[in-house]
Amino acid sequence: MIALLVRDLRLAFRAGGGFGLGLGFFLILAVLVPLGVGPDPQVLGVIAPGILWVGALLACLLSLDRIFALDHEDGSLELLATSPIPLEGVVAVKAFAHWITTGLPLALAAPVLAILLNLAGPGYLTLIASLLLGTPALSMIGAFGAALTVGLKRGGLLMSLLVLPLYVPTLVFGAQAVTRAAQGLDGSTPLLLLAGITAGSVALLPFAAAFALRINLR
Amino acid sequence: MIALLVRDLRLAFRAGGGFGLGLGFFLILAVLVPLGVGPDPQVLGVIAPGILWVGALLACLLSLDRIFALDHEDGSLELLATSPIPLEGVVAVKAFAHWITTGLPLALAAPVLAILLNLAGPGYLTLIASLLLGTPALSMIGAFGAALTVGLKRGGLLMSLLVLPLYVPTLVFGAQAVTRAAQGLDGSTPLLLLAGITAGSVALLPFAAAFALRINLR
Amino acid sequence: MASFWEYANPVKFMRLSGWLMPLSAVLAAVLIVTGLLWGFFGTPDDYRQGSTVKIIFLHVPAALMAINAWAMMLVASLIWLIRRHHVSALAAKAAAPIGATMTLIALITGAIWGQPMWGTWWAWDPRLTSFLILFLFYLGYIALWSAIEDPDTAADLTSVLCLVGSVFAVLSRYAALFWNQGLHQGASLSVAPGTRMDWSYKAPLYLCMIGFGLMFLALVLAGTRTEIRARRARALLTRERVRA
Amino acid sequence: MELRVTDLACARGGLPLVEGLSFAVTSGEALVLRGPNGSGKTTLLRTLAGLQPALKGEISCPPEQMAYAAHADGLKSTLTVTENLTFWAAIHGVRDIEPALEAMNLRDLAHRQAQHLSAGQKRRLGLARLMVTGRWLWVLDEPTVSLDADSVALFAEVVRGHLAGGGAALLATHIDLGLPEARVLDLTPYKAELLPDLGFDEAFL
Amino acid sequence: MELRVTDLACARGGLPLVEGLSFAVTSGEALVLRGPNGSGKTTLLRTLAGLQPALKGEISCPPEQMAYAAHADGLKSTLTVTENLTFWAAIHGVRDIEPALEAMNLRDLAHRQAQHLSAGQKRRLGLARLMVTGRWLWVLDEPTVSLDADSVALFAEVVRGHLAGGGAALLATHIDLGLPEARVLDLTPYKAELLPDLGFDEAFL
Ligand code: HEM
Ligand SMILES: Nc1ncnc2c1ncn2[C@@H]1O[C@H](COP(=O)(O)OP(=O)(O)OP(=O)(O)O)[C@@H](O)[C@H]1O
Ligand SMILES: Nc1ncnc2c1ncn2[C@@H]1O[C@H](COP(=O)(O)OP(=O)(O)OP(=O)(O)O)[C@@H](O)[C@H]1O
Ligand SMILES: [Mg+2]
Ligand SMILES: [Mg+2]
Repeated sequence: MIALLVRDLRLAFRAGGGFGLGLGFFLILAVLVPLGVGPDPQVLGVIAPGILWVGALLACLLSLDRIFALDHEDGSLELLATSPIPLEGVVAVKAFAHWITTGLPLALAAPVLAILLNLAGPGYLTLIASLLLGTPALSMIGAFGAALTVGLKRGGLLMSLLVLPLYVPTLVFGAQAVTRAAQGLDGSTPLLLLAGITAGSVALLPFAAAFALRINLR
Repeated sequence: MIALLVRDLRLAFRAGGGFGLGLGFFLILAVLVPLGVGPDPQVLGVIAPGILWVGALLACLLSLDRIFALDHEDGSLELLATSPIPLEGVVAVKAFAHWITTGLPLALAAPVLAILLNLAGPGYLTLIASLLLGTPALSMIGAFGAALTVGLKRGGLLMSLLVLPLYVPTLVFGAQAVTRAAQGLDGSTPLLLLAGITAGSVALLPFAAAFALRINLR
Repeated sequence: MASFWEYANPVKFMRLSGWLMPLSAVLAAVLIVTGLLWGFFGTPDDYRQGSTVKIIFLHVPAALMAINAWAMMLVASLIWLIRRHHVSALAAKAAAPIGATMTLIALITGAIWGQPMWGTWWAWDPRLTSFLILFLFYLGYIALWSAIEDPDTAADLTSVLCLVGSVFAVLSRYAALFWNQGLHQGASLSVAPGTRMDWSYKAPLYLCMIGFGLMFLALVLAGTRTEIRARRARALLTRERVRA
Repeated sequence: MELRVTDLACARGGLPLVEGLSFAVTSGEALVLRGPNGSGKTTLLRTLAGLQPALKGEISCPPEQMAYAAHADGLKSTLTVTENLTFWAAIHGVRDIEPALEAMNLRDLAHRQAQHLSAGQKRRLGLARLMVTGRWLWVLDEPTVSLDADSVALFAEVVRGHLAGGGAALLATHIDLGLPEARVLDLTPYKAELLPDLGFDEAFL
Repeated sequence: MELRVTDLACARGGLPLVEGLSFAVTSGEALVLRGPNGSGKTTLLRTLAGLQPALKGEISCPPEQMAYAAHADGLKSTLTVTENLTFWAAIHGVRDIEPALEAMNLRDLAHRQAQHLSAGQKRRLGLARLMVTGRWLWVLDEPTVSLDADSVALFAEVVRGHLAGGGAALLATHIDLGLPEARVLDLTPYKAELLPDLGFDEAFL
């Protein structure tokens, strides 16, 4: 299992490995939105929490199809499925690797981009906390979506369509926590709910995803 | 050339072919942004033109790596490069196919999503016009970016980073046109500039892209 | 003794649905037509909302069926996953487009209603929002069915999606409530004291709701019959190809 | 140990391809599957490896005891030869990759990225993976494609070593494997006629 | 017509592989390239097909007269056999794909999607593409990989037909092509030693 994690991380960091894909996208969004919406700091401040969370979510979505698709194309997935590691473990490890290369950097980079979007002062800590709590759920849910669509050529859109509604609660609670904190209100309830979603997904979805993978391989 | 166009369109419309990838993403963004930003119709109305244009741009960006990457993986690109069609023609046709399957549906679907984002009444016509005028430039610029990064595994991020700055003028003029129209002002100057950008890219970029492809193949 | 599961046999199911489907279709047509005519011409205009209120006779039954269709798909998916009855999977497949259409009808009639009432076609009210999300769930489910060629694989995958999706649909509903306490009115037909709606509205509304329920049944049966015929054609073709 | 297959039938895309197949492979033995293109060799091997269900029949040996190598090699093009091999070794709880590198003559290429290998070198690496699985039965689909004569001989040597160590191998191929002593099984006579049991679809008839 | 190669040197990844190579192929002739794995056959064929520049030397025949077939087949997996073939025919201005379907025995598979073909059937389709290019010189990299004996014979027949019609062929392979009459060129003696001319990098020495 550790070998798999190490390999996935190594692949991500190798040239062209897609590390930073999510981060880059996040940055792009934070730059484009002010260009599109206009420079009014008032407006930007109001929409900042929402835009940052939407950006984080899209950044995850984009890097998702890489979780299994590449391994499927070059035949590694079949070999992994016939290896001694249980497929549930493979799914969990791959989702974890995805989180390390996408969710974690996003959470750490978010405060910098929040400055670009003029987020109000009290929101910063909650922003990091909510992303750290919420992105694991995004990776795990995404791994489930990727497992459902792995055999399909260009399953990208289909996966986005499947995963998107599943992401809604995470997005709402995450953005709400930051919005409330930025307004000086208490954001701990949505944070707790966020933690609940993450715990639930991490506990249950690997089984659903492994089931889907097994079906897709045959 | 027509055979190539027909093939690309057919591939896009085949199961899992990625037609609607951009459209789906556009829809997703229009639903997610209010969920993140909050339901206030006032705020939504102000940011609608910007968000819609950013959404269209990202939708193009996402489907871009498909322009050459798939053909490169299965060896078709090498065979096309050794075929009687000039590579410039290949690029132009592929960009056109990308526009038909991405830009055109985006322009047509935008008004519906504009309702979700509460765009002010006078903006609708200009929204369609600006997207129809601007998206061909997005496809053509994108094809150039895709040509630059075609050999690289997971060139996606690199391509986004390369293409993004090239997209900025299109985005700014497009969003400005719609914002002005929504406020009841005259939006024809940015529309004209948009048309200029499109004409320029369509005339010149196929050559640059074909050059990049030739280098990447060797 | 005939058990319920015997109807999971396609042949038995075809026989049963052969008469059940037209029967419920006719009943549904009668009930809906009566309900709508009564509702449109036999009820007084609302003192606040004028005649626009009458769209409720389409809006509410459609909304009801939109949710019930998903519930039915959930049950059918469970039956497929646990007992692997093919008719069950095909019924879930047939129900999805119908449920999606119902959701769309609820959304569109709501929008038509909202324009005079709230002065806008669309508002991000939690109820509307959760219905929009439900619509996305339907789209994803249908898309997954159509993207996979092998029917058993597709049935397995869509069933898992339906299970996981149901959990998240409920979560989304709470999230939407948390997000915005909206404009939309609450449950109007609650049996609790203080019911706000007059019987002159309720009676035709109930007719329409029962009618929509029967219509849903008829459509699902018809859809399932089509799917069964398609599978039969597939089996015959396979047999041909093996012979060839 | 033994792999015993009894009255096996398997299908691809809903179409039965092979039926009534029975054979056995015991320790120290290699069995070569032959048959024209499209006769179902790949399908059969995937079924044995547990990647798809059999239509009917018995397979005595669980997939956990087999090392499967498909048409695709399962290599990561941005990892080096050593990294690729170390990964699969770790997955199977094997420590030492040196014998495998040695046996498939990959020493000189050890630090080359997989994307910079020639077709035959990639294949050699794919085959070296088998040696680090520690599995008893090797199930190989056209293993010697793209290999030159020397590499085919190397491969035959490796297979013989595996057999001598109590292993067994099942190989599908059209070309020479350098293993004249192996038993050959032709799949042609087992081509599926109208199969009496069409699986679930039968219920719809 | 004739392909004449004079004192050719080519490199892969900045490393010279082949040097001092001269040969000629004329109408009606087939030349088989042999050489161990990694000796540069693929690199040489890509250079001839104009996909990468030569280090030095002359190639008399422009890439526009060659039909190149690589390790990968260039098939679209969601298109059917007919659609794939019609596309390449249209690209090369050829109308009729029937002879190609017939020659490679693809009639029965004409409406099957490429992703549902077996390895050998895919290869047959890849080779059928050559017949609709209308090109004079076929440049083929391991064309008979995965083919069974019957298909190899079909392929040999097709190549002979092409030669008889005034064409020529250059084939790299490790295995039997069914073309005993073809001339063979072994690349081993042309292995590049330290090449005197390092190209532009030389300026840095
Ligand atoms: C003044 C305007 C409206 C009134 C009086 C109204 C009334 C109702 C009523 C009575 C129900 C049934 C609730 C139940 O039985 O639980 C309902 C459900 C629903 N309405 Fe409306 N509606 C209005 C506007 C809208 C609009 C504008 C939309 C959407 C664009 C909409 C979408 C829905 C949806 C999706 C449902 C189903 C929700 C559920 O049952 O949970 N409605 N509406
Ligand atoms: N989805 C499908 N529908 C119908 N037939 C299919 C489908 N997928 C594969 N086939 C057919 O199944 C057969 C078995 O293919 P398989 O890959 O097992 O053959 P093989 O013996 O390995 O051939 P090769 O030697 O060419 O690799 C082929 O004839 C192929 O055309
Ligand atoms: N980027 C690179 N850096 C260094 N060496 C490379 C690079 N890319 C390829 N090579 C080497 O170049 C050689 C030539 O490879 P090529 O594919 O031409 O061989 P080949 O004769 O076709 O072999 P095969 O029979 O295995 O297909 C190989 O030894 C390969 O390892
Ligand atoms: Mg095979
Ligand atoms: Mg080669």
